[in-house]
Amino acid sequence: MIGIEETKRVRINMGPQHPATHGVGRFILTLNGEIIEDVKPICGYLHRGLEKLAENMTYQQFMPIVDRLDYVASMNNDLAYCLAIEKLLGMEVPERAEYIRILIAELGRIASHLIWLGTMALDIGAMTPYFYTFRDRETIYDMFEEICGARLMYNYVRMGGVSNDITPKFMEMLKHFLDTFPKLMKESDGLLTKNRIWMSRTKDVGVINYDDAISWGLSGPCLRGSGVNWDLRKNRPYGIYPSLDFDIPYLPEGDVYARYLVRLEEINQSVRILRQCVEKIPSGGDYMNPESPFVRPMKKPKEGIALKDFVLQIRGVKAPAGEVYFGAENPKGELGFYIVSDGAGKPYRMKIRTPSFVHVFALPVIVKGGLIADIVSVISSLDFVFGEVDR
Amino acid sequence: MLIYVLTGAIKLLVVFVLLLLYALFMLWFERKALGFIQIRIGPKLVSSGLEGLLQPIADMLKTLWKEDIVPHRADKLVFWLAPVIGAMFPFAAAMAMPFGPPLKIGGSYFYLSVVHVNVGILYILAALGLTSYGVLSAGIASGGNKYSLISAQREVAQMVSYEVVMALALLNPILMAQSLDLYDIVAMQAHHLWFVFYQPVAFVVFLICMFATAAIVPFDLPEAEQELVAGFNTEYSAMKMGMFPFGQFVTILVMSSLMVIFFLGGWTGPIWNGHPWILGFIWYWIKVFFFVFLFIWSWGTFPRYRYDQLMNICWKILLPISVLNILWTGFALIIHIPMI
Amino acid sequence: MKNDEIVGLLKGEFGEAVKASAELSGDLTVKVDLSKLHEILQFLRSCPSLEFDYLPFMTAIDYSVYPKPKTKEAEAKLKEVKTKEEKIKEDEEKLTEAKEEEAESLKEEIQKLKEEIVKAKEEAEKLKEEAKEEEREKQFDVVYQLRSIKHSHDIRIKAEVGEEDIVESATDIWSSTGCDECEIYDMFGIKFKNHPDLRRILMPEDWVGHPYRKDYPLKGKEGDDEYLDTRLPEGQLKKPEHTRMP
Amino acid sequence: MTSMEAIIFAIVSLIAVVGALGLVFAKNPYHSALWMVFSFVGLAGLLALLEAYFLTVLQLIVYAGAIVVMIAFVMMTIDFRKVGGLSKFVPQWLWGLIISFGILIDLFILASKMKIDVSQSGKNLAIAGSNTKALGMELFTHYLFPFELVAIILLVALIGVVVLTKREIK
Repeated sequence: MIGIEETKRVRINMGPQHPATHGVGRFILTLNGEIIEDVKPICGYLHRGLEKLAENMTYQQFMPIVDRLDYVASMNNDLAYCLAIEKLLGMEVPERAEYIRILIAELGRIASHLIWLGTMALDIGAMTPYFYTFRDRETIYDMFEEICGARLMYNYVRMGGVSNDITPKFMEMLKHFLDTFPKLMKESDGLLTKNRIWMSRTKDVGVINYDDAISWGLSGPCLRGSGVNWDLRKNRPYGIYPSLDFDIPYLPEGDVYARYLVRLEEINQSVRILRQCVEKIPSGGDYMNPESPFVRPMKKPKEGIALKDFVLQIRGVKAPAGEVYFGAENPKGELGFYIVSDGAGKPYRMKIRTPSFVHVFALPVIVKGGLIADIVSVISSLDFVFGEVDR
Repeated sequence: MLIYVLTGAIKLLVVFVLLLLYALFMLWFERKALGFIQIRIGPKLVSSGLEGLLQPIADMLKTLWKEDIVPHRADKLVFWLAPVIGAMFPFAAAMAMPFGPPLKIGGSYFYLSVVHVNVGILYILAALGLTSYGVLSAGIASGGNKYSLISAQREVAQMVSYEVVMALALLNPILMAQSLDLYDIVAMQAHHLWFVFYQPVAFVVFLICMFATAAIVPFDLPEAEQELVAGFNTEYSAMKMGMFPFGQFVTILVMSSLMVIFFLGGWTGPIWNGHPWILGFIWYWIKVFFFVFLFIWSWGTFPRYRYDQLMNICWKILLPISVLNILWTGFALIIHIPMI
Repeated sequence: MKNDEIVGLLKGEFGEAVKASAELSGDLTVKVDLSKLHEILQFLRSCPSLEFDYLPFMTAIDYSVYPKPKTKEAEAKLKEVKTKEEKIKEDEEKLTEAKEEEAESLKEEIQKLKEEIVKAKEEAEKLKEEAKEEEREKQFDVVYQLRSIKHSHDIRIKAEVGEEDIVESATDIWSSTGCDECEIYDMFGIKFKNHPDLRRILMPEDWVGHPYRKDYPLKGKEGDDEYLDTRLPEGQLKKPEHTRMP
Repeated sequence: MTSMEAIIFAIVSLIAVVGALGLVFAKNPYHSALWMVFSFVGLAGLLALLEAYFLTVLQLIVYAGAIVVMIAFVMMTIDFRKVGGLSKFVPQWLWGLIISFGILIDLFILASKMKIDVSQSGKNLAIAGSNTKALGMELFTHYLFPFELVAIILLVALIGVVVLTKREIK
């Protein structure tokens, strides 16, 4: 007969076409009733071999592809890549460009967190905050469109500065955004943060403690949600972050709710950084280092320039032989570029350290013992993007 | 005898058409109301002058012309039967639902419901309870789709649990009115205060059960899109899939009218109690549609509960509360705590 | 902790196994022996004054086509010597037929060339010895980037790995290496011992070859069409042109 | 019994009998359960003909609405193929046949000896307009002791099931 000991484990194939896996993720769940016993993440459906591509492209040719990594925070990807190349080449960036970079990086962070908030609310069943966050994200994308013409894949930050100067209209839009956004943010905040259902769905769900979070290599808000006070903007400062005044939120609980609160506070801190930048930004000056080897000599057409341009296009900028690792604090976590150069215009090997890749493989340990509904909230709280996971 | 059969048949036809129209209206209303909540517009292109009122008709036509896919491994008969059951039993429940106050013609009353039985409420509960067979059959017949199966499991557990609590919550007004007849219960409230003032606990419990039985956010676990793709709907297509929401909309209507009849005095109002008749009619439908809107409102506001939390709420909170409430009501009735 | 202190500590503990250390654009890089790699990693994790508890990434590098400028130079020098020797031969052949006036100038030239050859040979040998530094025994490097959250310092550990070597997995030290090791196994074909679930994660399970190796073809390879022919259902696209360049 | 009632009785009893036959002969367990609901609806119809509306609805709520649902719920947790392969039920067909034949003969004898007057149906119960009240009065006065006894037995069974099946979730 059918004994109790013989209860069967149900195996469910979640994805790659599933509304809650945020892309083409696939997880094989082993269920005991509704309790998750094991999760096996399977990825590679979006694998494009970016690291191999990078080996066969000059540094500036690879630039637009970086946008495709974490496609909801392209500006931050650009910034991280450019900073890595600048570290390799030892380049300087003019002050105005530094401010512009921080401006767009923090705007990108807000946009990325907004899309996370909307999708997380949607995953847990609340439909409405999705539309509120998309309204606010839309204004940010309008601003990006104003400065570089693109709405999703910007390719705006360049080695040695940014591709073009920001316009007065952008500053106006930004100031208006900074005035209205905190109030608008309260709408979604009011719908969720103190909501009893929301709290019961997120509190004590998907807990990962301090040591495990470090050992599993979580980064960004997920790491800080486990009580680790670590932010590359403070601990490995880059750009003009040291001169800005902002706090790093971190909470010791390590559950979905802690990650949620950390991200919400990060949005507030980003607004704070933006306000400071708007005040401090120098009104004039270069937006691009004119001595940057990547700058195409376009202004004065004279003899030899065409050849120089051609060489720059074909051979690229010869970087000194050596290797460099640079990690930047992206909305999703630490995005790092490890570049090995052999002295040619192309990287000999480029390893892209993406936060999402690590987060996906930390999922089994976080979600084990939870219910089916929990995996959805944990996935959205880890906030991975499969463009980054599969690279 | 013949006249009974004839009036019954005519009433049946009228109510059936009305419910179909209501379901179409709800399709539009739901999207418009959600659109209003979510700072968007909602349907507007079909019949632009009427704010897209004809959109549901276009949708229905589209659904009828879609390809009807039956999975290879599906249990064909049950697969076909499931949406029929899912839509039929809510309609059956609506047969006993009053569509307005009874018309007094001469000395006798003309009831605005297809069947008028003295155990009306029990009949409605029975029909609503049988509705879960639709989802259950859909889940089992879907050819081994695990999402559908889990969804069916959830639906059954949810329906069985919450029906118990719902019946217990309704028992309080029944005890006070000493009747299972819906019209008697309203008549009782016409002479006293509405039952919501005597039975606030039962009111809240019933309100929660109302959402759970209709499987609307925050209790829409059977078709939790983010977890179970679309639950029991996963393998369905075309009109078969369209029939489930029809059933759900009718369930919403029946639950709202039960709510109004049992706790908010049915067609009695704060002023002009049922005189003239048409005023009672208007009172009734205003209240009913407030609750219908409440369903959509909650849809646009709340996140979804988790399965175990849903069960905990039912068995660990609502059930003890409603049992205690019944004890209190019985006690109060025995010692004759005076009704105002 | 300062970089040189870390290196000193490591050298004191493991001696010969720590082969070299360098500071590349501010990052401390230490090259260690593969046989002691796991012990060193364990020491880095557990030593209380180091405590590298966080691993941002680990990866591998295929060094098979890494340019070796000094070796190239030496080869060029040797080639030069060869051409000169050939020229001497030619001259000597001419000498037998030539007249006296021409013969003298040719002799002078031969003498000059011989002197040059001796010089070039010396230089080439010198360069060869220098180029030995560039020579590698093994094809790959495994790279571990480590970080201590507590002490806020970084280190990069590298070890040479051949195709045949089996690296001991570091999953018992940092859990996050699990996915990285899978990726290295997938992309470079380096195997890991004691790994809980070593599988291909980015490429399909039945994929042949390791794409991030330098010898992996960039534009499709022979046999791709046959592969597709056997996999695709009948009647479908027999020779997809996009899989291979003409 | 008017002709109208006779027609309805025929339909309703046909539903009950066909449902019961389907329940026995259906190969798929879930089909059996659905046939069972069908049969219960027929039985409820029979009760309605007797003007015992309370029992009618109770039949639907408790048997069709709850018990069969629970049976179907159990069905989902077990493997259909495994149930189909079970041979242990098969050798008992002889006993089943004997007992059911015995009951059938018994019922025939009962029906022939006691002349049931259907025309008087529902009249003795429907005294005060609603027979619910009368039923309640009977249960809670005359049959109070058996009623409470049954309730306690059911409670004990319920607790027993919970204790037996409860496992600690690791």
